[in-house]
Amino acid sequence: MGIEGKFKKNIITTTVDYLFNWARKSSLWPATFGLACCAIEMMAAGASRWDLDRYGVIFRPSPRQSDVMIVAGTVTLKMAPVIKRVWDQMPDPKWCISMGSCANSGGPFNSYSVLQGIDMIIPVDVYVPGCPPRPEALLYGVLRLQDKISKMTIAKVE
Amino acid sequence: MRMKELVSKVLFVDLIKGLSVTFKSMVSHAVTEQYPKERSKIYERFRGEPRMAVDENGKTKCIACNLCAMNCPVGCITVEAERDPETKKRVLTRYVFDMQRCLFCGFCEEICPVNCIQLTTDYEMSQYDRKDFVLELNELEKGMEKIKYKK
Amino acid sequence: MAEEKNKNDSLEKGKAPRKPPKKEEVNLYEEIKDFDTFTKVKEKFADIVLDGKRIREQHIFYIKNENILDFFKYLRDEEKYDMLADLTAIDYPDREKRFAILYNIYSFKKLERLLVRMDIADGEEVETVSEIWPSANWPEREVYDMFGIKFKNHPDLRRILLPEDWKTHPLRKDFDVKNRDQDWMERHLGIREDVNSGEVK
Amino acid sequence: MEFLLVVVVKIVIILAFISLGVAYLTYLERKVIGHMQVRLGPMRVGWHGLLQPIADGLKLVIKEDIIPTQSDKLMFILAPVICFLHAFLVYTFIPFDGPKGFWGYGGYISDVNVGLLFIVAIASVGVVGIILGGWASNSKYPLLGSLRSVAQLVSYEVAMGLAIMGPILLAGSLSMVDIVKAQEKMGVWFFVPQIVAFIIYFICGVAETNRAPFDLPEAESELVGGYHTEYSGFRFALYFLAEYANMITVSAIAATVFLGGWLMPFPSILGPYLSFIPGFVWFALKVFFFLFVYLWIRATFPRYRFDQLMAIGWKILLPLAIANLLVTSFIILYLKM
Repeated sequence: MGIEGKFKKNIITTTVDYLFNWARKSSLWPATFGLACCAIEMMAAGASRWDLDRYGVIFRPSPRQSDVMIVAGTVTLKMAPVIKRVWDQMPDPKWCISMGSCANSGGPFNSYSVLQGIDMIIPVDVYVPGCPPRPEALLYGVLRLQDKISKMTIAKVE
Repeated sequence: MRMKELVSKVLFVDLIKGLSVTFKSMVSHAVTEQYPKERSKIYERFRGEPRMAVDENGKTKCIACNLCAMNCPVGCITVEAERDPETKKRVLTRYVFDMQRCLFCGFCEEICPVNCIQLTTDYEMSQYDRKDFVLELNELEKGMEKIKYKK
Repeated sequence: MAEEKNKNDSLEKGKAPRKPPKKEEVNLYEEIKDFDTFTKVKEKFADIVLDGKRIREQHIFYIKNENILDFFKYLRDEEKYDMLADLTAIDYPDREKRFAILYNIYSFKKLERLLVRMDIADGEEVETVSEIWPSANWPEREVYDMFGIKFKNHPDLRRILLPEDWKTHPLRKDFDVKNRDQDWMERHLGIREDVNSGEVK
Repeated sequence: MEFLLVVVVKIVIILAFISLGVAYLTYLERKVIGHMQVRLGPMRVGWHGLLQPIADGLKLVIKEDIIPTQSDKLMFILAPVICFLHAFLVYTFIPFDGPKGFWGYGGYISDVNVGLLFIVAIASVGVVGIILGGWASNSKYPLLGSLRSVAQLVSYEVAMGLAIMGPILLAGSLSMVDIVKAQEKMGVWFFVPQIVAFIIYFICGVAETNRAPFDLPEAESELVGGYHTEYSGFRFALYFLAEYANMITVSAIAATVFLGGWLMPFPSILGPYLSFIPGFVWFALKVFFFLFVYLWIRATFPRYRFDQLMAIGWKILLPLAIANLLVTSFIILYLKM
């Protein structure tokens, strides 16, 4: 936006913050990015029983139109550059949810071909543990992310 | 037969059948659970957040036998113990459960001879930082700090 | 090296390294009898076919790495083994001929399975069978990827599972399974792990 | 002076209503399709998710706007604007109400004697935006998406144009208002005598607006996002709005040409009881019906293969439309003789 960090905290910035953060957290569009078994659980969260659409979360095919990246599953070293590229293609402000033990830390695969945690290459906002996490656990992660977003500000951080 | 097919094609019979199916499901009741408001029943054998049980005096039940650490397929449990010179028993000095790599396989729970470590049915474990997943004994006894969303 | 370290770890934690209970060794291998293909093959390719065994009603032919194309062509055309079900390799780091390549072939005419096993040394090249059975193309690439065995005249011998500029061959026994290729990671991801502590630089 | 003021006020009102309608059409889509998939759709943003489109829109506007370095920048910026502009320009000629509607000011911005032709022409210019957007992105998937879009547009535009020739023949005019008036005079809406044309028009309309089951230009499973893959932020929002505005356009034309526009159904029976309802309400109801059918179809049918799409367009719809036109004109000639 170009106005971040230029003003001190006052009534206008807090109001604008509230409005912007409300809009941002109410329409989190994740990039469709399933890597392994956690993706099945992610799909379940998007399907009828848990229905991510209730939160305004709809999966977008293109990273250019998405705000949050749900890294669901084992990140192999061969796939890691692709994830980094998809992450770089996403427009700011963007967030990342790391879903499942494999994406958090490599999980059981402490081996030659698996990246030990997605936070080595991209910044992660919310870690959702589980192997795989229940759909509710992912929804809880989304709620935690919404909490985090609602604390964002365009004012100067002191 | 071909005449019948043609007629049904011209009159969009199949398409109308399909449309009626979707319309019926539209007016039927949705199966969605509104998660923070309503929670589906979690079955007892679901394996979620780890917890260490305490006895009636509030002391840990753990006897530091190290079985859970040996049985863990990913090695996420660390048990440190000392031998008490008087009673000749092993006393737990430090117990760390690193939940980052945990598979929630339940082997530690199964092998525990005193039913100390348990995997509860709690699944809300998301954190902002990876360090929060390394749980010490007191955190394991209390349970992780978490926000309960109501609505 | 890695094993030693693990041993030390377990001793420190007060664990005793466990030994598996000893089993009585049973020799499951039998001599082949009444197997028509074997007698024919033994006659025709006497210089290639070294031996034949039978294990759990499964025939194994042991062959040498010479003119194997004729041998396999004969198996396919005359003996009607028309499908290559699998092609894989085994690594025995102590042996002089280090790798064993296994051809698992199947006949839909006879409903019979046949294993052909070939021992080769490190660095030895093997003739590709992908012209005889096209399904050998990818398994051969996989064997090349995982063991570093090169196949002569293969139409497209690239790595199939690992990235193309990967250096090591992970299914060799002397490869440390936790050894992530740090140079590759630095080149493609811009990170470098500390091998001991696992921290990222 | 008063005339100018009236027109400006009408433009503002119609623009505001259409923009809001387009935004809430996305909400309607998510709700309707959600319920068809036995889930709920947006629930948590406002009461039953009613503020969802506003949140989406605001978020898209304050999002970073990416222009790829390898793209043709001028075209990249221009393309969504073209698409958006032409989608909204069409509403100039659509009669929301009769000449006596809008409390005597006339329920349309302007009524020209080539209205329908102009609408069809303008609606087809919108595709230039899609082509330019796909081409200017300088990326594989948008290019493929826009190519498909062109092929689809070319093959369906013809059948669509021929399909609306039937009602034009019956009405004897290209003016949207006159077509509705002809239906009033005839006593029967044109979808009854022109049922074939009506069905062809609707199928072509679905294809024309790139909606399921003809959404090949933006097939997510094959082409990422089709022509708008590289667009982010409010440029994507413009494309998004244009697509939904096109849906409303097609529905509005269908309602006007085939379903009697602002006319009341069964005026002889219902007339005495329901005459207090203004015409634009009937019009809105008809448009809403078409939009609902759009969403209904999207929730029901899978996507066509590309060759199937072409086969339907050229082998079935086009000959049928021509036959319909011929039969209609012969009957009219016979009646006149």
